[in-house]
Amino acid sequence: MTVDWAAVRADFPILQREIDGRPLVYLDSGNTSQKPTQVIEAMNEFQRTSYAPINRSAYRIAAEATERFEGARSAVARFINAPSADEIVFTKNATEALNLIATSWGGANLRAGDTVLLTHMEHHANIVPWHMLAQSAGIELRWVPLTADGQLDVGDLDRLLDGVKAFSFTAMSNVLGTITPVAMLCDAARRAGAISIVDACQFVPHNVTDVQAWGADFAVFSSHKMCGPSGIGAVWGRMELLDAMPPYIGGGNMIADVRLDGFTCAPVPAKFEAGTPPITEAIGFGAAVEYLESIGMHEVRRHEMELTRYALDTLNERYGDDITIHGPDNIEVRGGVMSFAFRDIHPHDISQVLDERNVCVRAGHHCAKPLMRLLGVNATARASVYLYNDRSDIDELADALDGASDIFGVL
Amino acid sequence: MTVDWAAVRADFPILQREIDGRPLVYLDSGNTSQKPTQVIEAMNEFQRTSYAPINRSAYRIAAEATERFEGARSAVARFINAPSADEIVFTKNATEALNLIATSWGGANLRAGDTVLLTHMEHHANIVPWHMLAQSAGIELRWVPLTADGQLDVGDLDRLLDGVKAFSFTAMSNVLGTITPVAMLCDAARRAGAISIVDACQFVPHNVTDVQAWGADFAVFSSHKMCGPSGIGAVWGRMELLDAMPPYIGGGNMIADVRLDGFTCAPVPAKFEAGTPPITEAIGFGAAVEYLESIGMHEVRRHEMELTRYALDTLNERYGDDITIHGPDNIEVRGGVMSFAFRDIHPHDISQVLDERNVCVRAGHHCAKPLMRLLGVNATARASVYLYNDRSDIDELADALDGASDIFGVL
Amino acid sequence: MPGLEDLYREIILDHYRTPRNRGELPVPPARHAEGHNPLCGDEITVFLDVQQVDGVDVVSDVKVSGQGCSISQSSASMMSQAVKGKPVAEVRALVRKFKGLMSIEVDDAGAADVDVPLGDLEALQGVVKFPVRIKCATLAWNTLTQALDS
Amino acid sequence: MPGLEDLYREIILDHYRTPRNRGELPVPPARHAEGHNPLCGDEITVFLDVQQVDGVDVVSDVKVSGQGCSISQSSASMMSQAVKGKPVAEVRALVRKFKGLMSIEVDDAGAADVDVPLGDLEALQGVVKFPVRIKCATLAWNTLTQALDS
Ligand SMILES: Cc1ncc(COP(=O)(O)O)c(C=O)c1O
Ligand SMILES: Cc1ncc(COP(=O)(O)O)c(C=O)c1O
Repeated sequence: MTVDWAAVRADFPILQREIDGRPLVYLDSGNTSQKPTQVIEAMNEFQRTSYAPINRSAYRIAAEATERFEGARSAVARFINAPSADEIVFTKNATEALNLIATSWGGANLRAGDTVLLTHMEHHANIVPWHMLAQSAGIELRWVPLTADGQLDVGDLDRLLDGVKAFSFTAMSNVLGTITPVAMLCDAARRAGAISIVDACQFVPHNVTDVQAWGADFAVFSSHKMCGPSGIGAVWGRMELLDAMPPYIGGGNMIADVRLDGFTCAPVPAKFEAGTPPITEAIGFGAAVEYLESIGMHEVRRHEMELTRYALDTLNERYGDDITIHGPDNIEVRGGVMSFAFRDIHPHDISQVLDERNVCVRAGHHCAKPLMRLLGVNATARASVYLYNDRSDIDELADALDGASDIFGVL
Repeated sequence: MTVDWAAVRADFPILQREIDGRPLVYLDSGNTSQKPTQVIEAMNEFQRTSYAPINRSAYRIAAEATERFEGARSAVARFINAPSADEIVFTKNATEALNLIATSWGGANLRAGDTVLLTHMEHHANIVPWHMLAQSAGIELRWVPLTADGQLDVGDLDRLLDGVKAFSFTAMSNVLGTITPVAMLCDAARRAGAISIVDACQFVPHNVTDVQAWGADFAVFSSHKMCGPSGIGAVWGRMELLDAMPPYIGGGNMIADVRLDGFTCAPVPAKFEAGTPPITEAIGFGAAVEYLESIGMHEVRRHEMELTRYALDTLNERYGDDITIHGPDNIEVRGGVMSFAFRDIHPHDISQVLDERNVCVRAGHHCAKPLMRLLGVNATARASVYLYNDRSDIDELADALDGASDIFGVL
Repeated sequence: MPGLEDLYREIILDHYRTPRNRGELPVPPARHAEGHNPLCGDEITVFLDVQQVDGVDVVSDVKVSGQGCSISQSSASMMSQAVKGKPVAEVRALVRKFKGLMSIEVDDAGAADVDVPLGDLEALQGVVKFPVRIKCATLAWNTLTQALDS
Repeated sequence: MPGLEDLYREIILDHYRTPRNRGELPVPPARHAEGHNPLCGDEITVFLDVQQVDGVDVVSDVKVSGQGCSISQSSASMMSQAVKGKPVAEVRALVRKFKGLMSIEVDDAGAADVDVPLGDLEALQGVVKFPVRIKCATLAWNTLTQALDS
């Protein structure tokens, strides 16, 4: 199958927007992605004709809305090859998803002195919840180090995993672009008697995901990074684990019964979905998954590999020693996230100058301060691509960097 | 000012939908409200032309989106007369808002044996988080009883408040419609040395709200019940309290710094808004608040009082002893939520029969099982009105109830 | 849209108005289980006396208590009629058969075809057209299974 | 749209390239405070020597360390120049005045009009047209205030 990538690009209305007569060059999808008409319209139409409460009311429009909401859950489950839709818990974002796991699974299964293994390339969302558990429950953290080219250094993994109860790691770094060997890591964790938690936020939007092939215990991701709306994310977890976990947020929908002196929980996934869920957002999330499936995730990945190769080559050829692109050069083990340092110019200034030509890149610590310290920087500039980008975006980026040289060249 | 209520009704596209040739009679706004074109279009337009990350990126479309996001926060603050927009924390719904308060404020300020006062008319969202705190921290719960007509029985309030650390109560019951004397309750709490937490979920959408006039410490509400999108709610809290509270969910955006061995928090409200927030939903929430302001909350309340009076009279006159409408009859102290029992017919069957004529009412325990037990029922049918309803909706409800008599009349 | 007459068949209303086998059994010797339908607040308790007859476990008595809507109550009443006096194995087959009638996937696919007569229960077929009510119809049956397993 | 030349004035780039008063002071006797800009990861530390001269508290020395973008670094450099040797009361007035320049509301409204010359700092005026960068420009000033209050 060949995909008409120009048609894909045309699905995203914002990319037709011009500012000061120039088109938008959106290279910040690692932060949050744009939305195709198919998703925007699904939400629009739903709110205009079909919005209704979920799970609680018996009349038809409520039953229909519930069916569509649960249909979205099934679509999301299918997208990551989860064994059952009931193993998908909707959260507000991936951050809540990781907190849910740390608080509920961690709170029930970890005691003072127990160890959780993380890596040096984790996002704050996969660090701070564990720090909070360290404060409240006295758990200890260990860290998998990195190789010089920004991959996980797994040479000592078995020793690091020794005595560990949970190994929580990213499937793809939001700073380095590194894709980690998830199945191998899950396997090592299992052999060590630890559960594995995969932060798949950066991976799921860009790759074929198969949580069963991974052999993982939990995985989390966010709709807004994968063409879906903000306001919704997901935990996938093995039913056996979810079933045994205490609730996280308490309230309506997550209960079987409430008395003055206590309560009992509803079955998974309701147990973890207290209160009115993100209804319209679930419809949008489902539409996003269907949109991506209609293109094919193998194709998306191939497109991004091609574009990433082009970007690495273009920038390196054009700027040589003036540019340092972090992370591995081998696109087999990296996604389309490119953090770079350019001529000692502060990333914030780079972003400002690029913005003059509508080139949108993120400048900052990317919610990965421990990794920034390891790289010896306060911040990087980061360009990240998605299915709607093409070579012209990379060329614009490269051209716009010249503007930064013009202003700051004599540093 | 006189409002053109027919024009208001026309703002809601779903109310133009017909099923089997009959219009929708939506009487389930106490559950979740419909959305006007103004809100749907604001979200649509935002996603088509302006969607961008919040707080993290420096380029223009991100700066613009951030400004609009913060503008929504200001609009919400203004709507409830909060002293500062920084005192508004966006959550995923009111349930998360109450959990945030119970976990963060309660976790830091309550010890085993400390008492929290609730009422017999609370929603599960204002019960279960406290039960969870009872389990984890050993706090105790006390309950304000109700009068025969479904108001809070405050005769013994000072004694009930004796030694209490927090008083968490609804401003309006989602079952009985009862509006509680919030300012008086906050005052009594303060005199007893307790903080007051107002579950304003059912109140804010329908009334002029002034948290400062209330003298409350916290208030929570949900966008989806007030013409806004699902997926977003809010905590308002006094800065002094929010400032002293530990974080709730950990991750990006809520930190000032993260190291391998710990983290420090960002200032309020960021401290409580970990991860990518509900961006499009905040835009919609802001639009909803502006929509309601454009009509005027005094007018909305007047319209609903008039409609509620009409509904109570119509149903009572038509069905006499065959119908029991719970809650106070005096519309000065009740909103447009009407739970009723009809001729011993099970609420679920009532809802089913009403649905035959597209009359949408909720049947169930309304996430208020303790109150159901007090009323001596498992469930009620509940009709609830909002600004887009009119007398024809009430007439349809009354007519449709005849259908239930036809089928179940000989019980 | 399916009409209400598909749902509220006369035989269903009859079981609703005059439920069979209502009440409780002393526990023990009887076993029992409670079921909730969080949607509508319905609660049901199923009491079972299981006795060995000629080396076979038989549901010698069954009683149902609790409150609910017409569908859950009539389904419970019909269920009690259908299982009383039946061998446990046959009761389990009937549960699978009934779930098949409700379009619910049963673990071992073939089971739904087992030749157990549904009798009055056929009247509940119309419920399938009202998916929200399927949970009402199956409440008693799930609770029955729980009681059997307990 | 405002052009980059409004932001990156020559004098700003000059302070960025050759920052004044860079370094640290021994603490104590000096006091210091750290500031973060979570948006861009910038970190700044301001060191202050405050001494009594003729019964008046005077900022006798100031040093700035840390990393940051052109705007935060040049603002810090200009700030250090502007406050060095000034009485604390005047420094506080200057902070208010500078925040006024950045369109930030100051608690006592009149304060922004206090007659303190801004000098080179006027060059930062262009930052107001780039609201995201206001936090960069004010970082050093907020940190200065923290150090004064400490
Ligand atoms: C690797 C990784 N993990 C977690 C997150 C947090 O996701 P969210 O902000 O949607 O909660 C992100 C995105 O910011 C990320 O890139
Ligand atoms: C009084 C009351 N409190 C809390 C809630 C919970 O709100 P949400 O479902 O939006 O979290 C509701 C609505 O269901 C309610 O009516």
